[in-house]
Amino acid sequence: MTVAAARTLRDGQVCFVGIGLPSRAANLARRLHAPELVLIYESGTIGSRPEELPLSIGDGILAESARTVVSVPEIFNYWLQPGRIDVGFLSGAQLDRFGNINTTVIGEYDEPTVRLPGAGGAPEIAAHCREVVIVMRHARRAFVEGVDFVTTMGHGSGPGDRCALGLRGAGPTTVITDLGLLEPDPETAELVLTAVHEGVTVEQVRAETGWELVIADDLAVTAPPSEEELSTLRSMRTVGENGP
Amino acid sequence: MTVAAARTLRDGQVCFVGIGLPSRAANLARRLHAPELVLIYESGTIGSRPEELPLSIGDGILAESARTVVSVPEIFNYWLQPGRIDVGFLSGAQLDRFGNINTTVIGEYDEPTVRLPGAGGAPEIAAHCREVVIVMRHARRAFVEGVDFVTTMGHGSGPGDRCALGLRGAGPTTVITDLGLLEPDPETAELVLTAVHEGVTVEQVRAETGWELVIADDLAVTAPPSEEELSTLRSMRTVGENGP
Amino acid sequence: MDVATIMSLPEAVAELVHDGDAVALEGFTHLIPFAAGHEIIRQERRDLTLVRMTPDLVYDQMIGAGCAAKLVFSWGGNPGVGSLHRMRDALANGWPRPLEIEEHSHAGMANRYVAGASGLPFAVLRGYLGTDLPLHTSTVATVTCPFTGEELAAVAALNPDVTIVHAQRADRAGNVQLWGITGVQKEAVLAAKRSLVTVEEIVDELEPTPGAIVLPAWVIDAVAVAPRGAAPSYAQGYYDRDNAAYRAWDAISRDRDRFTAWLEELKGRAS
Amino acid sequence: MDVATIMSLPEAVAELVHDGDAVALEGFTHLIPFAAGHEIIRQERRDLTLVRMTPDLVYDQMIGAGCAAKLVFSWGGNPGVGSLHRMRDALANGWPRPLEIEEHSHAGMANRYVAGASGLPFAVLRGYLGTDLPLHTSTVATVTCPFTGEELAAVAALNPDVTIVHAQRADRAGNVQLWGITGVQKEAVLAAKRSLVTVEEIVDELEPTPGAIVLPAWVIDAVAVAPRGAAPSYAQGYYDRDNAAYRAWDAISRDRDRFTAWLEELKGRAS
Repeated sequence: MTVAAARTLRDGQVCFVGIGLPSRAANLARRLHAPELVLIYESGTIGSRPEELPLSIGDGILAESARTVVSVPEIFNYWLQPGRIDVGFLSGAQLDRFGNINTTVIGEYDEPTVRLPGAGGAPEIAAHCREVVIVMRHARRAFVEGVDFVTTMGHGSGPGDRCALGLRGAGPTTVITDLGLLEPDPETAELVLTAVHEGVTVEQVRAETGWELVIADDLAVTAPPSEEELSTLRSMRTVGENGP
Repeated sequence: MTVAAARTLRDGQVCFVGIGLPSRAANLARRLHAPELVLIYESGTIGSRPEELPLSIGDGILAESARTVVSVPEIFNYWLQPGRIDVGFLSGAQLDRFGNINTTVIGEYDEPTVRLPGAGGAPEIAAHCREVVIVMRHARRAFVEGVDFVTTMGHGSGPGDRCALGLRGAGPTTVITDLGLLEPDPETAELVLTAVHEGVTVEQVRAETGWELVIADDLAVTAPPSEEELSTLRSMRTVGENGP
Repeated sequence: MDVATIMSLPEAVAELVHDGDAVALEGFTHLIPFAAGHEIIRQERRDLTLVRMTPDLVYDQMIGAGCAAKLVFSWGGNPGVGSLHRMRDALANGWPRPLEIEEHSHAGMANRYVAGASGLPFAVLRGYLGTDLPLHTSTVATVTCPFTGEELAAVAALNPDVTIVHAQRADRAGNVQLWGITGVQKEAVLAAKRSLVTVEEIVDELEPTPGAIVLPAWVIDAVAVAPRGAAPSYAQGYYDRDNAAYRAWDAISRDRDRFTAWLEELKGRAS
Repeated sequence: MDVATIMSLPEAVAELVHDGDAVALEGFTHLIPFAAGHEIIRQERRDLTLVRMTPDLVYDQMIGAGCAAKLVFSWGGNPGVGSLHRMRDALANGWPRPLEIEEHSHAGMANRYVAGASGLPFAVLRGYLGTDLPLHTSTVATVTCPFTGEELAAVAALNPDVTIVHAQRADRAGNVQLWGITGVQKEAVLAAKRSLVTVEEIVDELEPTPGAIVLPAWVIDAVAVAPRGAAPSYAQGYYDRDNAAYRAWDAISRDRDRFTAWLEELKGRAS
């Protein structure tokens, strides 16, 4: 999954990185095919090149290895908001068929079953980046028909919703999971299974997806991780041990 | 005039300094009775302690001797606008009986007799500082019944005007000229002659004032410059020769 | 101009932090003012509105200790580890007391501090579009651009009663210098009615340092020396983040008894 | 991401500055991009809207050379010396061509750049109250706070077609570093559709420097080496302000013939 996510990033892109899986994948891409990938973290670090993976989005290693560090208001107002970032790289607790993300609550807002961390930078990352890539483990309780709370809007309730709200970025263009890849259908904006990882069956993916999953006609199989990808991934150490 | 202006500043005050006479007077005060005077220039320098006088509000000597330098938007938004500055120190081309300042045009805006530099930082300095001190040479063409253009509002058209607009600072509290001191009457907000410099007559001041000047009942005579004041003033060198 | 007074941390908290205050402890992963938070726990402040973009362990601890009536925030978790269990327990079970929340996005919270620091009642941003957040907070609204007619989000200014931040150092006059990830600290201090800065050390002269910001003594009420005052978060140039402590907190905070034992131990220690 | 291309100043001006553009040359008394302004004069750009908080000698020269149709500004003078005589001549007598003006306060202009850099159509400030300025510009209006009902000033965003600034140095990848009084340069560059940075020198590595800001290569279109490119203004760490040249300009600019001779001489010199 991390390798597949890393592959979505192209060299020279500017990437606004959420913590956890996205940070791991973005840093893998930078070590492989995208050495000029510009990593921006919401703590204000621009152009970070950490030698070890950070545990939080504000680790010292991000500041020390950055091209420049700016304030938190500046990173959101001057760098994210005007639409200068190519890719926003996010994760979530729940994702629905239109790519909307929930990181706020499972259940009712006022009496939740599970209280999640909340929005952080995600709503505006998804609004303003030219495109959004989502990395999440594929599980039925996470891939739901409709999210309990829209923390971060993907394609809303279907095509045209982003446009109607004046959101300028394209929204989620790829969802990478441990089972395969989902991409929004250009007509319906609904997430469709476009590729599975080697050895994964469509039935497995369907079983872990909470909506009637549409399968692309030309369903692909992702290339297995290369030797180089795997060895680079294994060589990446997190500051501390219990990495993102 | 410079000495009298310097005397209005108290030690430990925070002073937003306009260029020219105000800068000269503020730097004199800092060398005399107010060593802890904090000088802020609109170029973004906070706590400048220049050894020589700057020619412009953005001379290198202001940055190099400053406690910190911030951006121009920051100096206006974070430092001036919230009302944290004690004294705004301004000058002008025209001043009227209510302390309104004109630095824009003499004559009509669209076809002026004289085009002046414009507003700069003055409108917001006068709006937000706790009080405003004005230093100007006393001349009939400058001290007018009504200014041709309100670049910077003093007391508007009389008492209550600042309050009605929501301006939180007290506005002009002292006008220092080469002839004496004017202060707003607490009742009428009109500038009244409260002191003359040694050897200056009320008639002289009236002759150089374009409105029916009210003279304070307890008209004072300012103390003449002391030896120390004069020698310090003479010792202040401007970067270059043709100082502000 | 009132310049910062250098005093002890217990004195500073006693003087500046009152029951019922809106208190912001800021520091974005870096320079989190833990020592000050612990002193507030020791002095048993109550009914605080705790304001912070990223309630971290320090707010989990203060909530668990019963200091807070309300939390204003945008991301509440143990970064890289998991949840804040004391916060969850307060929300779900009202233990040790009920906790009200006011929830924003980071962009919204950052701009609320910017408005507060700028003496404005609100800030404008492109935010919250299509999300459910505005349904649950009254401090998000809309404004219309008078030039283009476009509708944008507005957020209400934040002006805490007191803001507390931690910095690397101060000089003897109380001027403060911090560098590295400086987050929203300048805005949080300038937005506050009162402010306290804890520092690693007091030095004769603040050497200019790349990336450093300076807060002049005349915008700060008190400076208190608190060496390692940001631990287990970090202070760039002084000490690293104690990631093990962040992970260990998960187990302590999951269990009320273990937390209570931790709390008693904290209260027994002097500041 | 398109990163900055390092090219010659004549190439950069030819490629980035077009007749009719809104052009901002920024630099608040420090780092004023004179060399770039002179190259625009040499390439005889016409009908420009010149945007700048403090039209200094550089705009007096460009206006006198006939480059400008309009000036957007907040303080137009020769600092510490007097008036801008070419600007006055254009306004009063339409020489060498009429000049339209749009006039603001510094706070207003600074916030217009902030809005432009932030991708917002307007900015909010407490400004212009009681002044005659709003009577003469359509880019000042009011907005009402949705939380308090208070009325505040709004200014329209500035998004120049091209912004040009001068900096101390760039690295070979086109990342730019400047320090000292940094004015409104970051905002002006980020607000612009295109941008050009002239630099004193290109270095292998941008050494971190106290007070420095960095503009990454991917927000800049072109970097051009222009040693002493800010003279007669100054570049901190490189050379001082040439106050004599500022004073000398007063006499040159007062007289059309002397100015014309100056202009011919400038055009004869290569960039």
